[in-house]
Amino acid sequence: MSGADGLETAVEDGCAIGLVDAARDARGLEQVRGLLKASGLGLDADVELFATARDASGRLLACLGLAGDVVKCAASAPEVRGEGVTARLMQRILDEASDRGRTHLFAFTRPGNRAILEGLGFHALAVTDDAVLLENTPFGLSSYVAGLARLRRPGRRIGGVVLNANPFTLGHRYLVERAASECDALHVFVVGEDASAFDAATRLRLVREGIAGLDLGEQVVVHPGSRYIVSRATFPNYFLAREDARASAAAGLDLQLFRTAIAPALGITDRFVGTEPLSPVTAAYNAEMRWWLAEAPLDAPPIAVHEVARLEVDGEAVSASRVRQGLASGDLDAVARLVPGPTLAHLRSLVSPGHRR
Amino acid sequence: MSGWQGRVPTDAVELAGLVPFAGPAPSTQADKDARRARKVVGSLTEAISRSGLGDGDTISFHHHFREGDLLILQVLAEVEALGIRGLTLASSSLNACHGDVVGYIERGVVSRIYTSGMRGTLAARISRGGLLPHPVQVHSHGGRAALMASGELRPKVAFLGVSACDEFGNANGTSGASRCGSLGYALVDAMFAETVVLVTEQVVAFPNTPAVIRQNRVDLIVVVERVGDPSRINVGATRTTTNPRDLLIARRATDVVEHGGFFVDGFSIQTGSGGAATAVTDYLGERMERRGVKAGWALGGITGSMVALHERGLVGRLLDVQSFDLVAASSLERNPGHTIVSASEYASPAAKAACVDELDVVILSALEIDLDYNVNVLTGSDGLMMGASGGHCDTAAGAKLVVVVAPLIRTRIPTIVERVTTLITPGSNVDVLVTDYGVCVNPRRPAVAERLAAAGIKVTTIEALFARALEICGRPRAVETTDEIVGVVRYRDGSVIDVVRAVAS
Amino acid sequence: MRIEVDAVAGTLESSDALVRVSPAEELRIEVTSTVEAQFGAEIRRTVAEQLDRLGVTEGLISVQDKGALDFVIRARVQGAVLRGAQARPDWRKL
Amino acid sequence: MKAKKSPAERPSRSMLFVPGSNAAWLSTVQVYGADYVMFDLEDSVSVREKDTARLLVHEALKSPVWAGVPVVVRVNAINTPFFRDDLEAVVSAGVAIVRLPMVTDAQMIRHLDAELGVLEGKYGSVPGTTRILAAVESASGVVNAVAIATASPRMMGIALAAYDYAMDMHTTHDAAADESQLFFARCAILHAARVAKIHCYDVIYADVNDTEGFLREVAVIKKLGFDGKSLVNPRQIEPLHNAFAPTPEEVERAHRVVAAAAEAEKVGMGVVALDGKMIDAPIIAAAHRTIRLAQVSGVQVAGGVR
Repeated sequence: MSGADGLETAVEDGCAIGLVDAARDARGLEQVRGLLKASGLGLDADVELFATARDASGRLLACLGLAGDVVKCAASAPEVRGEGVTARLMQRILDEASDRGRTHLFAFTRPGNRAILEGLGFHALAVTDDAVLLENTPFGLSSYVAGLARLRRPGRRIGGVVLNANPFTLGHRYLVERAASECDALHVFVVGEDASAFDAATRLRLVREGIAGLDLGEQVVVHPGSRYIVSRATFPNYFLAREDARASAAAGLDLQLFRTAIAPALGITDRFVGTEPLSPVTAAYNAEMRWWLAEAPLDAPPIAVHEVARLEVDGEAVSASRVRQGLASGDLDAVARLVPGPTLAHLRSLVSPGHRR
Repeated sequence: MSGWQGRVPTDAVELAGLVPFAGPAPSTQADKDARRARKVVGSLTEAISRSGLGDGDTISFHHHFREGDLLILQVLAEVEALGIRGLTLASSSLNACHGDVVGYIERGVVSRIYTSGMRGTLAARISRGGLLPHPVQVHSHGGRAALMASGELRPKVAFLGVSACDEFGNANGTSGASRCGSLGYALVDAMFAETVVLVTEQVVAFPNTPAVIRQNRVDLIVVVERVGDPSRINVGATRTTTNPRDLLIARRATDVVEHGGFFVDGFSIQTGSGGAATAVTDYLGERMERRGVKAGWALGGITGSMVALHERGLVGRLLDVQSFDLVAASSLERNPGHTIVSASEYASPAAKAACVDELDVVILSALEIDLDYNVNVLTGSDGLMMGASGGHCDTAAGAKLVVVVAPLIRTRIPTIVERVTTLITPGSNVDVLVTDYGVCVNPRRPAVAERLAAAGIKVTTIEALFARALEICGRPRAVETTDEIVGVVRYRDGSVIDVVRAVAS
Repeated sequence: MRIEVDAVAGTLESSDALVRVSPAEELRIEVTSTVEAQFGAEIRRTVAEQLDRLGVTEGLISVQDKGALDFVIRARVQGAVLRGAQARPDWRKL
Repeated sequence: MKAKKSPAERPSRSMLFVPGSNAAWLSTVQVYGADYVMFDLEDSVSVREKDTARLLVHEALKSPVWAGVPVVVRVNAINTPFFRDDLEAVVSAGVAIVRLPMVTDAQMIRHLDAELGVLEGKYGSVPGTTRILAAVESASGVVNAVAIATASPRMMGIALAAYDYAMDMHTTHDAAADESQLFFARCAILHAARVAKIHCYDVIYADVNDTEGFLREVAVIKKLGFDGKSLVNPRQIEPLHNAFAPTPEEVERAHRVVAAAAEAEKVGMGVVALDGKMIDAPIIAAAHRTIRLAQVSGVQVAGGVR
């Protein structure tokens, strides 16, 4: 028997669960924007779909968004507060996510919703005044941290650096060199999100090859990126095209995770970051880093923060965006002075794959 | 000499010990503002100061607004601001909306509580222990009136929230914007409190008749913006149900009422609160029409569905101690057959006469019931307080047929247990248990069992239902408690029938 | 039976349970339940026994129970494990 | 092995559909007093849940919650990839009745019959005790109804399913509208059921809130002689059972017929007479059916239910 045979799965609280595809349902998306606005929330551009609850007349009562593997943008009209509707919205989101091959999910919401989400199988990772980050497994962070601990290096002073390295430049190498020189060992994390010009695997390879040239050997460990460090879950603003000078980078969750989970696993005592002339979001990130890593009263040892002055070439700070601009304008000679060998070789392969000029 | 002097032979022996007339007292009534200012004060703070409330005193409230109450927290804020501490809070009941009372306990403003029940964060926090210096005294509605009559519970100040009253203090709960209907519980406070403060949203012209709380009991009147949100009166306990399980239970309970032996012209009934209990009222109307039987009167928490039966001429009188929804509240105003009874007249064992003693049939719910038919409506099987004694033990003591309705299982938690976590109503008062898995009759009432069997109603035993529940759910672990007593359950005669111990975290 | 991939079975609705499994070198079981006080121990016993019958000795097993009866918990553990191991059920041994 | 009552003894007015993927319904629905509960693995279960629903139904059948309650499981159609696994899941759990959808001819029943025999052997069920309920949903199914109904000793019932039948007949099925387009199909499967002496179940009535429409349809199928109807919500059980309950007068008369027959047998009279009219075997059989129906419907007869 095919087709709807009218089997009615009783909807106790009277509202029907539906879906709004952000890319194709403009009208539905507008309704969601209105509901979010009524709860004082914005509609993040990266949300692919919304699970929605509507009453018999079709009026939107509640919504829950999915952006990649992050559940966010939750809002509900006052009369449907409570776990009943949220459970069914979350169930629909879990189904849609598993259809897209994603079972390990994060949730990013206001601290007030923490209890409801913990009732839906989520576990809190970090909390700030205006946001809480959770994941839908009790083992996610603990397994990742256990894996990191196996790469622990001995030493009193252990450094940490997080690079997007898009691509890896002489500036990054200088930062790594300076950091390594001040520590017994250095852990370099390469951002894992594939949201940059160069994909994560390429960026990781160029960082490894670039650092190999410094023959620091076992003293430097290069880690691939993860969901727990500068990812769409822990630091969404970094990936949203919001380059306006934000008052705060809202990086509290990411930095809190670094200090309370990642650093203790590797014994990291110091964090190194380049001063940031160009990107306001990263500059705001550095400012918050001092508060969350060194000063904030958390039950994890504080981490010293060192801002290393940018390497300069031709009187100008070396930065990945400068390299990308040079690449875009085809000026490989200018680029060659800014990047180490392996990166240059990769860039050349991009510009004229067949024949070398 | 002016007209009245020189008439009284002061030395006459017949007048020994009497005081001669010394002229008319100066009238305070002449000045309209003075007359108005006699009782009406400008703020809650002023009312509290003028009431003479001091450390260690008792303040009392009514819970007619249920989840919509806004008064208790307003008063506690002012009391704290005045630095008064160590109070006994005696509200007729406490609800989930009173979660912030926890803070007032922690800061020493409240150190003792008398209530009929509690739920939500306040109840959970108290159930975990280590908060209150004295255990909560949990009484029934009738029991509260008896405690006041005995003097154990004698509020220094009663703060009674009403939607409107006149400047003498006449209030009725059916006038003004935030109508809550009956004021049955408030009447007891107005009767026994040393000082009665009416907290109203509106002062209307004198006389505000019909007056339920009357001018002679009111000392002070203060106007505030809001005392309660009537739209939240029927949140939770009394929503009529469409859940097929509750409808199945309600239909079976109606069969029991019809064939239990008391379904005769003029019978009296109380259907209580809870999804299945209110649905019984609707089914009962059909049976009464089909069998041509009319009820003489209905008692208790009155619901819209009971008002409907009254208006269809199927129920003669409605005696209302508490209106469970706004339909009942407005019916009080327009139906002369629908009148208010005080909590004392409703169910107090100390009253000269209590309606429950005249009651034929009562439908009650249960969180737990054990193999001796003892009922618990206060604590969940996880040990947390989440209900209320209410009129349960009062009506069970008085009524001739006591029918408890409950689902056998609530998401894997069996309602039938070997021994109730907390005893509210003794099994000897309970006659029939109706569940979605079957009906069973207390062995002490063979006559009822025979009547049901004769009417073709399948009757099983509570042990069989208990076994079926365990077969389906598995055996739940008993709640682990510490030695700390956090609650004392007072039976309706004031005696201690059980204690509630803190839940081991 | 070895868990090869992350897998989920069940729902968050009342009277159901959501079970999630992931591959790992050791066996860790984590249960949260709305009826923890009354049935927490029994649920853990059911989960452990069901994993044993399925021959699962390694994996990260998390159960989010919403008052599900025993047979539901069994079925949801089986569902997650079989999906995680990408295997077919042996109806005799479940 | 659970003793399986023969269909004749069980009242079979209501068959309540329950989605096999809904844990809450599978945990609670046995209280509503439907004559049969049908766990569905077919249309109410999404493709994503086919494997987990199968496991849920298997464990439900083995659990004490459903011990002793007659359960039907609707498996997926023969030509689907789910059929074999569904069958094995339920036979290994001791299911009483398998409902097969999309049946078009007797060959499908013989194929299912053989498969059940193999599985009963493999899992130690008493051979032949797993019964079959065939759902007919197409023109060919309706036309082959008698062959289908008599295709196996396992057959206990035949049912009509409206939506797919209507589509196959290039018409639509609107529950509330007049039912003439189903008339032929209903009569066809009804006759097949009577020929095969098995039960006959009518289509579902999808709009749970439309009680009048439901009762109108129930009156039609009762008049035609159907034994029962598939239901989609517990709220439909009682109206259906009330509609099928015999009136007190019918029950009264049935008792007198049975008494007269017993009396005649005692004195060895071949012909039974009541109020001057001859009473033959079908009338006596009908009287027994009425009495059995009265007992389960709780119909009051003077002096209580006998």
